[in-house]
Amino acid sequence: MIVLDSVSRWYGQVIGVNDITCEIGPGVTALLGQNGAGKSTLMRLVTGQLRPTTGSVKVFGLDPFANPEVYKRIGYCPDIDSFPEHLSGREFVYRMSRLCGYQESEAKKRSEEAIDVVGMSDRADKSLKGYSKGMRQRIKLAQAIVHDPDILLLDEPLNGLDPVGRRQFMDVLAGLAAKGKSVIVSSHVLFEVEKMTRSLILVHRGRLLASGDFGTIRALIDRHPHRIRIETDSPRLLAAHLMCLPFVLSAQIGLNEASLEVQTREPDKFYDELPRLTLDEGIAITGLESPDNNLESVFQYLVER
Amino acid sequence: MTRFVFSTTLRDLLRPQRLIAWLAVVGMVFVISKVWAVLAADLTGADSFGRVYQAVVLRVVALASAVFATMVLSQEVEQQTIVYLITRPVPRRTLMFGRMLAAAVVSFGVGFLSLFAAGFAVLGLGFFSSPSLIVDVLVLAVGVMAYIGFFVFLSLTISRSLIISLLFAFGWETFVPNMPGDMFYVSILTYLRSAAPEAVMAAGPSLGDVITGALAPKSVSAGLSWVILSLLVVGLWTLCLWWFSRFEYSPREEGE
Amino acid sequence: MGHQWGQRSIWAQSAGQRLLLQVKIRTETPIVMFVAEIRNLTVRYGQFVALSEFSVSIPEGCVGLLGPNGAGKTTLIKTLLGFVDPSGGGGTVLGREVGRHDLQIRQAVGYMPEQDCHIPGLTAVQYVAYAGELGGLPPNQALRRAHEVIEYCGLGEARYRTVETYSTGMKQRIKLAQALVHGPQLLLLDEPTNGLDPMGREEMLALIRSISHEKGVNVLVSSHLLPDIERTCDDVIVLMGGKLIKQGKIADMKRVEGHPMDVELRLPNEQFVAEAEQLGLTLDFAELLVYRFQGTGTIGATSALLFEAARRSGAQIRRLNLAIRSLEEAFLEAVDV
Amino acid sequence: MSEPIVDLSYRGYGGPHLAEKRRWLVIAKMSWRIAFNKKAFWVFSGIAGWYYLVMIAFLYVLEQVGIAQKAPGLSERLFGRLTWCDQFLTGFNYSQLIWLVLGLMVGAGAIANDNGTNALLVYLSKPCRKIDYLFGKWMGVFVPLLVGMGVSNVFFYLYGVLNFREYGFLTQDPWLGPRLLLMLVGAAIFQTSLIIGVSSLFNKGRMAGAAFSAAFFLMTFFSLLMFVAWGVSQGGRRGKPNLELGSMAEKLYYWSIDGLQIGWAKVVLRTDGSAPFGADRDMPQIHAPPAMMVIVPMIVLSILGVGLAWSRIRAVEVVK
Repeated sequence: MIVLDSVSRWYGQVIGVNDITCEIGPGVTALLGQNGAGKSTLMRLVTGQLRPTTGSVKVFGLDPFANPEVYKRIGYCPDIDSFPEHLSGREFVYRMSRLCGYQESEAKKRSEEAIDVVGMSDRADKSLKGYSKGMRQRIKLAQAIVHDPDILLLDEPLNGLDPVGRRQFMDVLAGLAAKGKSVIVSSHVLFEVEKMTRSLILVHRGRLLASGDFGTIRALIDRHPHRIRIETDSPRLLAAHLMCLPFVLSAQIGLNEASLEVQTREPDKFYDELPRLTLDEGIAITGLESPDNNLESVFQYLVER
Repeated sequence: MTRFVFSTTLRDLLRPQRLIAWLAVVGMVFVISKVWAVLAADLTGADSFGRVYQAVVLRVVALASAVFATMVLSQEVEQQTIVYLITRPVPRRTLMFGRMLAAAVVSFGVGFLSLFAAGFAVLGLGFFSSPSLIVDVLVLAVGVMAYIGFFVFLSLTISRSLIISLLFAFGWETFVPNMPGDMFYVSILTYLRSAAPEAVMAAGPSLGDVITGALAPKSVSAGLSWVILSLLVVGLWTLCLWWFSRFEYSPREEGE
Repeated sequence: MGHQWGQRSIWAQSAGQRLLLQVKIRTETPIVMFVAEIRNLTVRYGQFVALSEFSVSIPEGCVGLLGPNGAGKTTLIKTLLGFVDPSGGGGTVLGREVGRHDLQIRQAVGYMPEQDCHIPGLTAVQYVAYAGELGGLPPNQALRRAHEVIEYCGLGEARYRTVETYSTGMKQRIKLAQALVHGPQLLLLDEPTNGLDPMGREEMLALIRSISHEKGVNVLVSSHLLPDIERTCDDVIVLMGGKLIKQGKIADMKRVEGHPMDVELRLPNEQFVAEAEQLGLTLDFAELLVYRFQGTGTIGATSALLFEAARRSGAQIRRLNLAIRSLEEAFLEAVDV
Repeated sequence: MSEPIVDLSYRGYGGPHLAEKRRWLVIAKMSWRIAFNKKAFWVFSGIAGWYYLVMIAFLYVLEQVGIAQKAPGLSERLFGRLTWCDQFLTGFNYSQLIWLVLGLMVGAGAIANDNGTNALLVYLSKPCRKIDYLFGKWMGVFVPLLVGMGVSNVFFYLYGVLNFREYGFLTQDPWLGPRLLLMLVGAAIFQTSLIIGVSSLFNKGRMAGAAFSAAFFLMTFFSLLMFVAWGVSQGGRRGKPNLELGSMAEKLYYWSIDGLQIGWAKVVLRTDGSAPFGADRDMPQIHAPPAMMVIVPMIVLSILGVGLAWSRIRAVEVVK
């Protein structure tokens, strides 16, 4: 759906995005990066608000800059917080759907639907000036999905939503992705992104750092071998056994003498060994987890270089 | 689609507190014309109305055009709500044309009201029967279109262009028509004044003349100024439409 | 453009004084078991009732404040700050009566608001020192304290830049600095990790943790990001529709009755479930790759059985731990969604 | 006595706390510090006295010429015709514009910039009440404005006391000093309240400054128009003065910010003013307005300005 071919973009001498080549297909993709790493620039390039200085951006095969054909199938939820304050939420979404080319009745129906999906139907008539951060965010999401787009670009979509709202909206996104739409979420809240998707695009200081499935990326980070923590009542005995396995690099006894942290390059072989150890050698293992097998640690390992 | 853009922008521009502000301006026009009529009692009714028309009504039209021109685009860009407009499946030409038209109509409304206020203050009821009324209104309309075209173009190219537009409307348009030599060709007011039917009596250079910019009685022939004005309007409007489609108007975060 | 304060060197003059101060033990603030006690408080904005007959006693240490939008969290924070004179009931904050000693309350409380706010046109040091003077510090102490707090909040190298040039992350830290400068006993943080990138989030959480533990500062954190609360707070207060619906230690909330075990496999494997059930384990529920089994014996016995089932079915166990409810599940259950 | 490695993590503040009174002084002192550190502030307060400088130079040259040509009568004849309070009045009139710039530089952003960056939340979350904030900001603008106005006047007054005593500087009107002070304080209070009122309406100092100067110039334009009308009504070329128009124009002349201030100065100095540099004594001047016609609107507008600022300072409880 979206193809970026060695795209770069500068604002004067400030680096926006530097030579990024990637492809984004259907399903939920997470766009991650620190503040000012180029996430918003990438979003604006794909939504056709900016022209790339070099390279080309193709959405559905077309150049998205100011191109109504592309905008018919793109929904964009910006990260800015400003609205036409004098309008009410309902009026704003209605006006946005009319601008999408729908006639009076069709636009009314669609905007009601969108407002209902984001759970604002009872509060949509108040003027936007008095809205709380969460309500403004819901209205922004409503205007992004009002014309049922095939691509949905969301910048910090869950910002300001309370846990109930977050859970509801994640289900909505999952539903859209299931229908084959392409949803791109740019967010800083990694443990939420982790629940939504496994495929990510990581941008750092304008460069593309990683893209693809988060599991495979984790495996490739050889600088940080897999850390696995095992809770057992006899850590030293277990450590002795593990050390003679070829693929175990190091073992560290936990401070409370009840846990053991092991580093290994081939996690698969290691996990297959465990049943044999605990059953045949009789070492009780009461807990097993990999502390750095989450998006936050992957993000930290990749960015800290 | 243009009709929808036009009507929504019109509704935005005619919000209550803005209306009150502009009605106050029209009231001031009435007061100033009244004072003018009392002060310059020696001039005949038509002449003093001619002066007031050039000095006050055309200035108010320029002021209204400058203010509403910024609301066409630069206010949206400054408040970052432009992102909702440019990511809609609406060609940018239509978006711009609808919004400029709405701004022009509102400015013309203000100009029209102040024309009537001034005429009523100076000529009393006789004003409605004066022959040149229709031509005055036409000059007003073309003047608004020209000013809106020019000020919107300024707002497209320069950020925070309101101050520069006002400087043009009050500074440039006051001094350039008075300058010796051919500078007066470069100001919209010259063409508006020469298109207007009121003959400018070459009275002695009193303070009033300086203010109304009627010092240099040189003027362009009425026909030529109509041609130039319409060229200006068409030229500036197409330039604005092309410019808005061509360049980027996405809000810049301070972080990037 | 260094700060233009009085030119005499601050450090030398007050160095001696500082040592003296530390020895002087502050006795005038009452020793208080609860940081704040609110007794059936009603607060009304016009006809909208934000809090009705609301009572809570906020324990010491780091407390999380949870609740959906419009639950009255912000109103409670404002009451603690003495901004609101209640239409019914009352309460004490740090031993001072709400509604009567508002100024004394604000002297002992630091507030980090959710919205962006700073005093324009000042460098970071000037701004924090000014906030200190507003908080009741004498001028020479305010500047010394400002440097110290800015250093602590990690803005050491950007202390002479004006706040307008700060990024979102740095703006959050300077907000924390201005709340800490006058040495409050109670720190109110409203969405402290809002808009921070992962690095910034991690550092902010570490800052909150180190302030709230054994430093004599009680912290009340109101946030929508429950994992953040989980990492920093020990107690939690849950509000809904202006009412207190749950309060207690986070550890208690996360415990699941009985002690079922969660198992995550590398690939879905039906045979593993069959084998486990055959060995006497009951399957509570299964979600994607995670299965929750309820065993009869000790934890050790249950996990041994699980490994046995894995060996028989050739499945690979990737994660095995005592089932705990995340705070989010506990919260969603409390507000019964 | 303390551990070898100092624990640099957070520690509480052990120092003394001041009582929760007089927070407005903290706010005012900050505003003064910002205002007085601006070089432009001192430049403008110097320029505001340009009339006095020209006056001093003129009189100095005259004296030297008188001495050089040993025609002692020359300077006595001219000095004799000078009424000193008129010179202060003229100086006051001519520096109105520069004081506007001074006032906006110090005060336009006082509350406007705070509104823009939501600073009220910081102020009010400290033990500082709304009245402290408003009074602090008001004093923060009033004192620098008064100093800005006073610098040139005090300088000329002292110069006069030193050099022009024999020309009746002190004897002509013994109360000249206190009157000057009253004139400056009154004008400063009036202008500060207006600026604070306008500043609280906007979110950016620049916008507040632009709005205030727009209103100021519109009214000055109106006063100029009235001045012209008054001139015409004196029957310039055609001889017959139109008295009815003249009195109306005279009254309307004071209907602007600087008109009110000039009226206030005339009322306090009890003079109608005279042509600058003591030339052409019998040229008619606009008569001083009746005291109430100036004092009442000034008081009303000041209260209006401060009241507007007070209503615009939202109580934090309302902040959603």
